[in-house]
Amino acid sequence: MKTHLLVWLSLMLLLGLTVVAWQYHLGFLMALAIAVTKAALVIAFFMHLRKESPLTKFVAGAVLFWLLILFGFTLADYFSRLGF
Amino acid sequence: MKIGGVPLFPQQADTGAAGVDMVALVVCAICGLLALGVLVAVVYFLIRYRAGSDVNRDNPPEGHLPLELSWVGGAVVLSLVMFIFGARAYYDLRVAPTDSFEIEVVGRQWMWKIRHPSGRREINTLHVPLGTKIKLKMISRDVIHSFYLPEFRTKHDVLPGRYTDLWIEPKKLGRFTLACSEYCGTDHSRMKGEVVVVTPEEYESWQALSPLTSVQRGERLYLKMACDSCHEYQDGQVVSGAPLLDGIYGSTVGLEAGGSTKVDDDYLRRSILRPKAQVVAGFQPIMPTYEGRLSEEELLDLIAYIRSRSGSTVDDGGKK
Amino acid sequence: MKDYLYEDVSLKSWLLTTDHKRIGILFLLTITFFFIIGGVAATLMRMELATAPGDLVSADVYNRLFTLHGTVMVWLFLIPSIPATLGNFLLPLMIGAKDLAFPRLNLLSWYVFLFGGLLTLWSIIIGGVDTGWTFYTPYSTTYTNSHVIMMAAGIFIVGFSSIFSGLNFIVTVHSLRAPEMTWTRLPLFVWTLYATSLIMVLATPILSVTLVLIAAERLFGVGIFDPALGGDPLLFQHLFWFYSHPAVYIMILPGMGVISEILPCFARRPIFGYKFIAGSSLAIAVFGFLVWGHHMFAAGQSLYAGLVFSFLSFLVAVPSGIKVFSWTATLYKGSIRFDTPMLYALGFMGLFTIGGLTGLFLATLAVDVHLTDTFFVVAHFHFIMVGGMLMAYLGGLHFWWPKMTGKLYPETLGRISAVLIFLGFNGTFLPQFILGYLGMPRRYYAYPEQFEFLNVISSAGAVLLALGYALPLAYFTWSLIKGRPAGADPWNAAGLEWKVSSPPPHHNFETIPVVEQPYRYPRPGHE
Amino acid sequence: MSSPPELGMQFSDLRQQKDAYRLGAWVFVASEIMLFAGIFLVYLIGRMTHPEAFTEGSHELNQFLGAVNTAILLTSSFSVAVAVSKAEDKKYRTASWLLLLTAVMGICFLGIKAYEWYEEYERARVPGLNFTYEGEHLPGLLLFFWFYFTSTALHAIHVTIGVLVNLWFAWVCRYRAHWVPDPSPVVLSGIYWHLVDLVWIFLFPFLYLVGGAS
Repeated sequence: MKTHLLVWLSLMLLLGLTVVAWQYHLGFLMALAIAVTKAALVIAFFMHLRKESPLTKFVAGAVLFWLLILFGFTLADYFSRLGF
Repeated sequence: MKIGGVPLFPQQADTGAAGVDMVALVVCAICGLLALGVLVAVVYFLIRYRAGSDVNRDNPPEGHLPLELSWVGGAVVLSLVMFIFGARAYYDLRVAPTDSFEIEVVGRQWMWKIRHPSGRREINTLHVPLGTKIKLKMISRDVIHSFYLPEFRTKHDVLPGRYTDLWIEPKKLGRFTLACSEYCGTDHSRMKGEVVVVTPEEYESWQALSPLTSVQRGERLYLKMACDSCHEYQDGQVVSGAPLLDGIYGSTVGLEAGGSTKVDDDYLRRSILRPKAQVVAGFQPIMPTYEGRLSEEELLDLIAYIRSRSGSTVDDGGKK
Repeated sequence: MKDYLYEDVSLKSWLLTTDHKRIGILFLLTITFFFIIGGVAATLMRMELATAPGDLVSADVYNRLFTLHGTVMVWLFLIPSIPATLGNFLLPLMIGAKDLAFPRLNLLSWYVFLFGGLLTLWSIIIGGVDTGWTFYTPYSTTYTNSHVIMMAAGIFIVGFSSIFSGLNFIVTVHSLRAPEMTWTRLPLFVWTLYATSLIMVLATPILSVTLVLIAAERLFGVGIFDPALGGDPLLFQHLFWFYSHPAVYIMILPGMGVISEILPCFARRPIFGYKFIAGSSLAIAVFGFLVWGHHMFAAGQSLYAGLVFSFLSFLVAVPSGIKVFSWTATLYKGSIRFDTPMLYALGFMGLFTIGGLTGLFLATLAVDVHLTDTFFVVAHFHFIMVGGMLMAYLGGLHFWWPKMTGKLYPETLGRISAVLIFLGFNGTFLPQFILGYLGMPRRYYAYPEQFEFLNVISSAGAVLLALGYALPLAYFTWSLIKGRPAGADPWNAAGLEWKVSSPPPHHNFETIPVVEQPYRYPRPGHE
Repeated sequence: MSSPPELGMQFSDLRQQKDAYRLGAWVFVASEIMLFAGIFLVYLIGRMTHPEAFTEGSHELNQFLGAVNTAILLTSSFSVAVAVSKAEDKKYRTASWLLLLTAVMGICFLGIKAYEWYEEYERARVPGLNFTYEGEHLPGLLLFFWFYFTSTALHAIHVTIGVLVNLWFAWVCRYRAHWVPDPSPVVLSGIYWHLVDLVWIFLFPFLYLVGGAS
């Protein structure tokens, strides 16, 4: 309960941070960083990944790996082709 | 070697074709050896160890780490060999030499429209001079097509909305196949034509029968669309806040939104069609869009003209 | 105690069954139906191609035929073929479980599949689709007038069936193994099903998104993939192949698993290199995701992306090589019998080897530029999917038919069908390699005169092939009525599935079975 | 030995069943994440090709309501997390109230979302329905709004399912607690609700905020 409350508070804080950053031109990477932090908090504490079995952690890790493949390779083509 | 009256290897009409065939042969040799090895081993084992034969079957191995690992290692090494051969030839195939002569190709359902630098146009036939490095700059008006020259051992997809290219260097006189190899609708299999390789002299005289060059057509269009009302100076001053076009081609410009880009054909194309997407640093996004107001052919003309103002006659990808 | 087939014979008991074995049978019937439809389309295409000019059907009809053939065969036959039938039937039996982890989800998977499949068929009945199974944009989104949305919806739904099965298999393998069934005792078929499920769960959602985007472009006039509306057609290809290349491994991995079961049984010796075969299945599933760009070497992706994808494509060939090597070594010092399943397995080895090695031509950048989108590619992937997967599927069906039905099929006819299919297949597809190198593009319904001779051979081979497929259909049906009873273990095989009676009882195992090392051949006390 | 009624015949004990459910839920989450990842990838590439149009599109959205909705979802995630831990402690009454609270917050979220959609409809920004725009960023803006509607609609479908599931378990925990002697199903519905939250954590900044205030 106490952990949950703390996590909830930090989530709200991060939400506030995004909105404040938005006032001062929120960059893409900044938005991504905050969102990833929030997601990590939710996954680790609300979804109890921290306390889950190694197998579940492995599943979570696998998704991360596959996301990297999907984004990494596709964006690599775009960056090397269009030079953004 | 022929099969059913057809040669097993298509003719090599391009200077690069022998190289591609060579790589194919290397791969073929490696794969052939591997396949043969497997075949011989399997057949030998099948005969020798058929049920009921009188042979020693003591202690069949259930694994052999060194053998497995050396097989893995061998496979990786062979793969590397094939990769390197293929990659080198691919690089040569894909990257056009900067001094090549440029012909434009516009694909549409279901024909190839071709325009030579002199302005002469043709449909489904491509005349090219022997022994010249030729770069085909290609774009599609509708769906994806693929410009395939089997005797030149090369092809590349022709995309709508973006220039792609293909380069060849004919080494044989004659008529060769041109086909569309990316499925493009009903008459996909009829979207084909011929490449006619002629001597440079013949090509010159053939080309001379043309009204206007693309640069000339582009200049007319440039004036007609009144591009000069913004993109010009007066008394050394920019008239109305538009970048000067002289010398811009091939340079790298900073962008208003941050970052920079190289001014190449695709950038020019985007800037004409959607000028506000990538505004050059220091300018206002005031240029109107020309989306839907210019045909692909007209765009090619305009770009050819803008390039000519930087002294560039071919799309050299901005490498000067 | 009654077996699963006769426990309750009412139609309702079949339609509401949660028994993995019955669901496997339901899938078997359904995909056989789809296979026949896809096969008829293929026959018509080969008939059209027997002569150079387009004289049998019109260009539009031909384009609809190859779309129908590709779509039905890929999504409604090959992808569910081994996993949903043999996999469903055998996975719990092989690991000593009473059922899959989620039996109702399993039944739902079949209904979803049936519904999606019928929707796909409906799109064909109302006029068909002419985009090819690849749905390349902007043709599929802007230019064609055919029923793309309906077909996309059908495949979208079928995708969920795939995801459900994959999820079910993964969980079952992890949590329902019998106590002594350790990972290193797991049958290799289970390993490949596991690897396949990973791909199904992780790749299929991307296909779903892509199909939604296609439908949306057509419905709402948005141009995610259409450059005329500010989109990019290559993005479609990236997304499509992110699913569809790994999907090729959905279509071959389970086949490899079946072969790994059949070979040791008929060579009467333990399999060679168990750990390497098991590991290479996982390696294929992972590496399979890293190579999709090799479908786009001549499509306009960046030069550097091409180099990376080519390199990785060579690496994905290595684990397949490990398997072929280990299978070959499994024959060494065996005592080889040539029953029907073994003939199919040997045919698989030959055809898969050729299919795999010709893949290296296509991984080699410069050669691929010449060969891509030609008949060489057609021949290559048919060697993998038909020469490989279909041979394995039929081999597996012959191997486990006695287990599934309790009946034996006529052995001689079985051997004839295996040989016929092998010969017919080679007759059909070997000439296409040459056609491809000569420069005959794919998806041509009329082609230049000079290619006619090879096309005639190919069409003649297809006749043999069709005969070869008709045979099992006939004698399997016959065996249901007249076949001799099989007994629990007609092949004298190792593996838990052979320890229960044929057909197996409703809940598979009365007590938790005793697990031994896999592939204990020769079977002590049986030889 | 007779097995407890809630044990599926395919499982040998409750622990095994619980593990299977957990793993199943996570694999399902993995699959869902890939689904949304596909849409994000397309969004990213759209943004790269039409940066100005996407920024303009985000300016047209209602940031205030978006932020409120984010706060609601984050809070609901909190309440469901507490509900799950209460259920695990067999405090089903409290859990029931918390699940009900979560469902109510989900409904609020949907209501606000519907109001936003209505706003955009009024401004003629719904592709395929009434999208009209004459300005400079035409193809890009259309793409942006298409993403906006597709991703928020897909998300809203997930929220709706989540609300129904939460209501169901609120009812079960209140009146039929003996159906869930093992709290696994509640845990699973919690995991699903967190997934809904996770997706929104990414959707909100990328649709509404990136590029900064106008």
